[in-house]
Amino acid sequence: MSSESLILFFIVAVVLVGGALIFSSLVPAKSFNPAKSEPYECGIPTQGKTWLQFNVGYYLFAILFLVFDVETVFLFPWAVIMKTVGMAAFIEIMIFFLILGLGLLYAWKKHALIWE
Amino acid sequence: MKYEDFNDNETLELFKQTGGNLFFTTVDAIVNWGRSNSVWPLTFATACCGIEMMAAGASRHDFARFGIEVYRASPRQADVIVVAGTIVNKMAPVLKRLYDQMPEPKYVIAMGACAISGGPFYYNSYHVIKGVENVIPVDVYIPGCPPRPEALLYGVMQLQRKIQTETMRNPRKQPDVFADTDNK
Amino acid sequence: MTFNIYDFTSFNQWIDKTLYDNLPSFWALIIEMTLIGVAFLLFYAVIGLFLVYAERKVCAFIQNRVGPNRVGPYGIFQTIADFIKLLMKEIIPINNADKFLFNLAPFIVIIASFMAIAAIPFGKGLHAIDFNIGIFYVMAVSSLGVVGILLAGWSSNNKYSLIGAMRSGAQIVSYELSVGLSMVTMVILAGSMQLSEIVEAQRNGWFIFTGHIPAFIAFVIFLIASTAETNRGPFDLAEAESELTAGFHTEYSGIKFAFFFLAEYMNMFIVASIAATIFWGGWMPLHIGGWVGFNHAMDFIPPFFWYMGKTLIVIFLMMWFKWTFPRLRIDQLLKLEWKYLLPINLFNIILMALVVLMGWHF
Amino acid sequence: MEDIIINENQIKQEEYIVNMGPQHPSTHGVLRLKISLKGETVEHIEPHCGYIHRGIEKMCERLTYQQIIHLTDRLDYLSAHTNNEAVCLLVENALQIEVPERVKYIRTILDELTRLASHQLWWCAFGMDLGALTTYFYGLRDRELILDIFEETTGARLLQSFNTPGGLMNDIHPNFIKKVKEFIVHFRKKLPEYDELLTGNVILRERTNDIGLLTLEEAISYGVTGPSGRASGFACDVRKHHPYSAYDKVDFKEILYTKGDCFHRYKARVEEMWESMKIIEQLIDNIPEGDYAVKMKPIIKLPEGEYYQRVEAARGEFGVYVLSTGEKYPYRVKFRSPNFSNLSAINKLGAGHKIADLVAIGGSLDLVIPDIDR
Amino acid sequence: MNNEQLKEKIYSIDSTINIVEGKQYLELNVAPEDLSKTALMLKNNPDLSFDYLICLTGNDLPDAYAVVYHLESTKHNHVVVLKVKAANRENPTLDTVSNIWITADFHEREVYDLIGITFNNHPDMRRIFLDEEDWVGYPLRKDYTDNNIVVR
Amino acid sequence: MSGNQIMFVIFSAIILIFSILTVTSRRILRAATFLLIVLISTAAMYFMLNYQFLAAVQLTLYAGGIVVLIIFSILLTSHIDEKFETPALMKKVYAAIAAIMGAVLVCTTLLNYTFTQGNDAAKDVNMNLIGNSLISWGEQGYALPFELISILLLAAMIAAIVVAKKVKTK
Amino acid sequence: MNTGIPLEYFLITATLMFFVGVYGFMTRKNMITILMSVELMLNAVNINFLSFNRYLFPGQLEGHFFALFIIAVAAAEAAVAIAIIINIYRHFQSIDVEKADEMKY
Amino acid sequence: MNAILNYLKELFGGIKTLLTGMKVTGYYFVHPKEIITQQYPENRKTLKMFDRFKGEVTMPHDENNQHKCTACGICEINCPNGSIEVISKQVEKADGKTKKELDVYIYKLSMCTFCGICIKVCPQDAITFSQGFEHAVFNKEKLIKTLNKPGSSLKEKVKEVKEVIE
Ligand code: SF4
Ligand code: SF4
Ligand code: SF4
Repeated sequence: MSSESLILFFIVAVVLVGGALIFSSLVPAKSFNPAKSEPYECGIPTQGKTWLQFNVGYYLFAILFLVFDVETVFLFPWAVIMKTVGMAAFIEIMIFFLILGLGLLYAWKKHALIWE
Repeated sequence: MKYEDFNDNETLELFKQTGGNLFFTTVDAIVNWGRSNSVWPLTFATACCGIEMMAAGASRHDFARFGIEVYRASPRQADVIVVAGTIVNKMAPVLKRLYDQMPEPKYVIAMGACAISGGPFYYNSYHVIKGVENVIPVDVYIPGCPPRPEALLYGVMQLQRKIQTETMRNPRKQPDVFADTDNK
Repeated sequence: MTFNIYDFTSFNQWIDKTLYDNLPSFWALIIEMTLIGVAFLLFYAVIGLFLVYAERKVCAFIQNRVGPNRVGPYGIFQTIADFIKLLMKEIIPINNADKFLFNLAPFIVIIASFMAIAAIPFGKGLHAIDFNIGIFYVMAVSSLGVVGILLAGWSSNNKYSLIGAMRSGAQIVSYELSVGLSMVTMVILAGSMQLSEIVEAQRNGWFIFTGHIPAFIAFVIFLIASTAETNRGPFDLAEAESELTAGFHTEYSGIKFAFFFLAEYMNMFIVASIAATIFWGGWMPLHIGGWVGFNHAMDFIPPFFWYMGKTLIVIFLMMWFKWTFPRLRIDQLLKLEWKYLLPINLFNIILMALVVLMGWHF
Repeated sequence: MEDIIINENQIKQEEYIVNMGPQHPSTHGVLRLKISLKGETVEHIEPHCGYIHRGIEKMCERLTYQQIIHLTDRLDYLSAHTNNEAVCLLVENALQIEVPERVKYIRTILDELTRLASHQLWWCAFGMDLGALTTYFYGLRDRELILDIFEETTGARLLQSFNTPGGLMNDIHPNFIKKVKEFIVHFRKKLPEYDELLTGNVILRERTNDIGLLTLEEAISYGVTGPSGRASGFACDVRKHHPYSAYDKVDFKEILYTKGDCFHRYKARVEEMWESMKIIEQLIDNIPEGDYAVKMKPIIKLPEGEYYQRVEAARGEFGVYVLSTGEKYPYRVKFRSPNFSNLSAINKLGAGHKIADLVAIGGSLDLVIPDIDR
Repeated sequence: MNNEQLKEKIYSIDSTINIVEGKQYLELNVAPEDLSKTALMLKNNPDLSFDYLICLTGNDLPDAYAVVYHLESTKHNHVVVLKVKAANRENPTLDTVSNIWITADFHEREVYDLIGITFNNHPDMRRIFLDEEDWVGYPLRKDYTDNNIVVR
Repeated sequence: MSGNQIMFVIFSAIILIFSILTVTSRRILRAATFLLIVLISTAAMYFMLNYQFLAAVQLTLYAGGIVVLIIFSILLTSHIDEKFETPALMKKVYAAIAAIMGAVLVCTTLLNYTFTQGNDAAKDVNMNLIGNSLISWGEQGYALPFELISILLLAAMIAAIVVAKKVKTK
Repeated sequence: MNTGIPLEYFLITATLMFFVGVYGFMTRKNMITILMSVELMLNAVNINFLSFNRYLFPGQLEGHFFALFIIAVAAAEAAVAIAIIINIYRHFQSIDVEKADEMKY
Repeated sequence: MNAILNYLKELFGGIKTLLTGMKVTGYYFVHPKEIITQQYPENRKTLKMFDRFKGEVTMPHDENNQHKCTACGICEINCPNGSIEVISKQVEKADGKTKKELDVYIYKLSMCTFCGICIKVCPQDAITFSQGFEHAVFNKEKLIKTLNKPGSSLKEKVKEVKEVIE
């Protein structure tokens, strides 16, 4: 009962959460006025586009995250067998880390790790 | 607090009649219980009264006992707008807009002389709104300059009483007087 | 073993068996999972509401006040009132917002947290699904929540939302790494990713004790990183009230907002349970070597309470953080992650590997 | 090589404008800051005031001097007592009335209590701006004690209107001295807690160090006074340089820092709380006996001419300018509000920082908006 | 420096300035066209160095619109009052001093807003309190009328 | 139909429908969201094939990593009001023909070919097995690619940083 | 576990998915959407690998590992691709492939 | 090496300051007796305002329903924001003289700023501050109060005293 059950679990969640959403979009009282659906900006009509100007920081971190995420994924199986395999696993992971550490070091030196 | 201990019960009775509690049901009772015990205020304060509102939220008086401590900065999630302070001509459209952007059911508490009538700025002032009910409909008036925190709590209890006279689908009968606002 | 009385495996098997005997397997499964799903959802809601209440009380006590006390005894029905109110609140449609995504976002957030809870062992045999990749599954599923936040921020067509979403996006993904890596550290020690096995492996001592230094470092990192990952103060930049009003959920009203609200608390619950499970032995009672009587006494406390107790302690820690510290700025936040936590974490993994290799752990 | 020349200036960059305020938790009222952003960096801040412009100066032209008092309360409501003392001093100086020593002492004590209360509130708000929500409760908790003292003597918690030309509305309450002493003892224990909770905190330091720098020259030129100015080294304490009431009789230190960043502005205020307590301690035991007011004519008319009176309010130099034509109403009243000048520096302070820093800067300036807008 | 010495000092620099001994401070009356020059002198002369503009007030006097500057020297701790009357009653203008004391930037905007004196060369001459688009008139002028005002 | 089959049908339907939506949606963020749904369903497929580790990897890396990155870049580069114009009809037709032709071709080939079901004992793909394979050399060992991945990641990281930081030196 | 579903079903789903990706690759103009189409194709391939592995060589893990590495490589590829796309965007304020032809760097 | 040392020093120094902060909040968490909350509606019985508390302006009446106000209007003139309206009437006295007497004393609670000037200037001490603060209402009209009770009259004694002085 693992895979299918998970999926069923998911469906139940979707149905119940959706039910609550539909209920509350139908039942409660409503009113309408022109200002209501406009975006909120401290009570002042919004000026210009709702669009963040380009900001390097955000996506650079996202990229770094992705890279390290891959690493984490590969570490998990290794971690499981580390205890049983011992030395060989340790050495391999040291190599792995060494290479990635280089990357981190590079990023550090390039100031990619600080926010612009 | 007992019913008799409150003032202005006459108006409350009036609400009970006009507020449509003809179809007052258990569901309504539950919903009103929920609504009246969870009035989240909008973070909105313009002047001195705001300080007393802050004091009401602080440890000594502790707004939170009523379940009202959740000050929401966004009108989308607020239930009550406590107009704490003077509203001037330039601010009125902003206030109106904030009020408009709140979801139903929404309530307004006019806190302090300024919000009720312009208070100290009623005469001779060229830029002060003479009472917020010219801008948005008000549910409860709390006089004082500034009202003590307890007075605010009392006002909130009055509001709770008012909420309990409402029906679920039709929380507010908006009187026509309030319909047109001339931002004055 | 005294565990037997509190062993839910047999109970689960019993349900399993009755259902499978009487119905075709597929339907049995569906019914079983629906039951479990509904039960979990209820549990989810109750925990969520309870946590909101607990948070209010905790901060009230920290702040020399009493907190909600007028709705029900000690105000315990406060959050229920809140929930009813939010359910009965109007949902505001936003102009120019991408309606589909706008509605989808709370779904993603809440379902991600709901799916993660499925794998958490509340007691022996008391979990919906026991994967052999348990911990990794939790990490994988909870990493989806960030998508919901990003969508919410973008589709609201609001500047604050967008900035808030970007911030919390960058924050969550960054700290997810540290959460993952500190989990890796503990997996090394446990030799398994299955949550039930991890708990079982702590029968003779919780990992935080057996793994001493590296385990402790991992715990601290986990605590910090998971606080950040759940967007809680002092890392609540996304909804930093003083800057961005309400961050990515600025435009959400009524029940949709409640979903975000609930998901935040549930995420907190999930990370706290993971912390309790992998560091504090999950539902394992506290045993001290040699003290037989003491150990027996401990065994009599049901595992579920052990589990909940530990989780609540971790949650309390997180609340304590929130109500003590000022909020970090976004660059400090990222600096903390990338310059402190991540390198320390990598180093810690090697340390842990070394400890395991040399058999220095207990 | 010409096809390589692409610089970012050629690309038309749309200006990204975000409003902070008028309804915004961190502007402490209804200030509106229009912020041009580049990424998350603030390029330019344009403060928009007037969301609580009540025309008090105009109203004063139709009020007698006694009646003006209750409006000055409502300018900077956190230093209400100090503000209406300025008007009273102005009237007294103009009419060359010497108020009894007792009045001077009481006024000074109340001034300092006001300052303490105001700084406590600032501390809560500052902590809250930076996300340390608990400070809000601790600060207000201690402030309630001061408000109790106020209320017992003056009958109001916030806007006391206790000064009147020629003295005070009432004598101090018999409990006053005892309560003030108790408060000082209590607060001397609590103030170190503020430091432990916030001042020492590494996050706060990181967030405030080198943020919003203001040099001495700039501070003077912008007219940034009060603790904010003194954090830049601007010796602008009116109490010290142009003493009024009983300030010439007490010994206190003018807190001066040099760097002028948010942290020093923070420090200056916390230190000022200590100094205020010292001043109160020096005075509280020696309040001379005497009347609480001199007898004034029911209708006060100032001789023709111009008058200016400055006092040190909690946020800086508060001034009243009165142009009198000898009538019972002033011809023109102008309030020099400290916040107005302090606000003018906000673009200088905030440009080039992050939005989050702006909150810290705003908090460290301790703006009270109705005082700006009048 | 007390007022006497200060007076002499200023005379020694510029004898054309009309100095009046006021109620509290020395009052310097200058013609509008001399304003910038005098202000600059007051700021830059090392013996005067009035570097701190305490307060800038616009007045609607019966004969003219006037501006009063309260100046202090942080170095020498003396104060003078600078007074100038705008020449034109219909369309009063004055030179800005915001290039000398930056704080004048906001104060002058306030004066413009409420009294209606325009300052030449001011970097940003807009209303500061009242609504730029909607508001007509200058409320602090004595002849200002408005239907909203309830006179008592 | 057994539960498995139902589920398979559901998920393949979801995959196909949302893949089509992904490539035809005119709003870019919606396309990304549809892609996310496709990826999650794919993960579900993996679950059905009992490759749980891989399913979780799919969720973490694809759904939680790549899609997040894509969404980030969308947030940075496009505006909520933006909609793509529909591609030219001819282009669509050509592309559709090409795709359908390809699909038909491959499908017929697939259906005509009889796969010989492997009959060696199914291995339980548990974590120990994966871990061991990942660090062992030689037959059934993937230590080399494992290390190569680290180099690949290093290269990707450096490349990304170099590219991203380039404009700074204006 | 996988009783009842013939291998072909998986393969056909994967194939269709692949060609939907191809369609997207050909019609889309925005670089990010092109990248998304590529991801679709990679996913289809992964499904193939895994189902082959599961059905035809259940005793081995080649397919599994291949899929694993494909995902890893896809991640690296996406990272670099997005870095490039964003860089292009910063220079030209557009990420339209057709416009990119005119862009000189 | 130095860099690493600094790095560690920074790290642990930072952690220490954080712990100091947590100590403070933790202290209050485990000391519920520090709670200072006054539970307002529950403590209504015991809640007492300070005797100078300015709650609302009232006009005390004695047991004969008599007040001290002579309707001189000084308070009305002195109130800075016009919260008081004294309406007087001419009453024919027994001795044939007409005398000004208080008809209605209107007090607008909604506008009063509690400055206390009216009370200070009143030559008769006819008005005082009461301590009530529970004024919140649903209807604004309820905030405009008439202070003199119906049928009340001027306290004779005061009149006499005044006449003596004159
Ligand atoms: S009512 Fe009084 S205290 Fe309240 S805002 Fe107005 S003036 Fe200030
Ligand atoms: S209350 Fe006093 S001042 Fe007012 S009218 Fe009566 S007697 Fe005169
Ligand atoms: S207290 Fe002040 S405002 Fe109130 S009625 Fe008396 S004079 Fe008027």
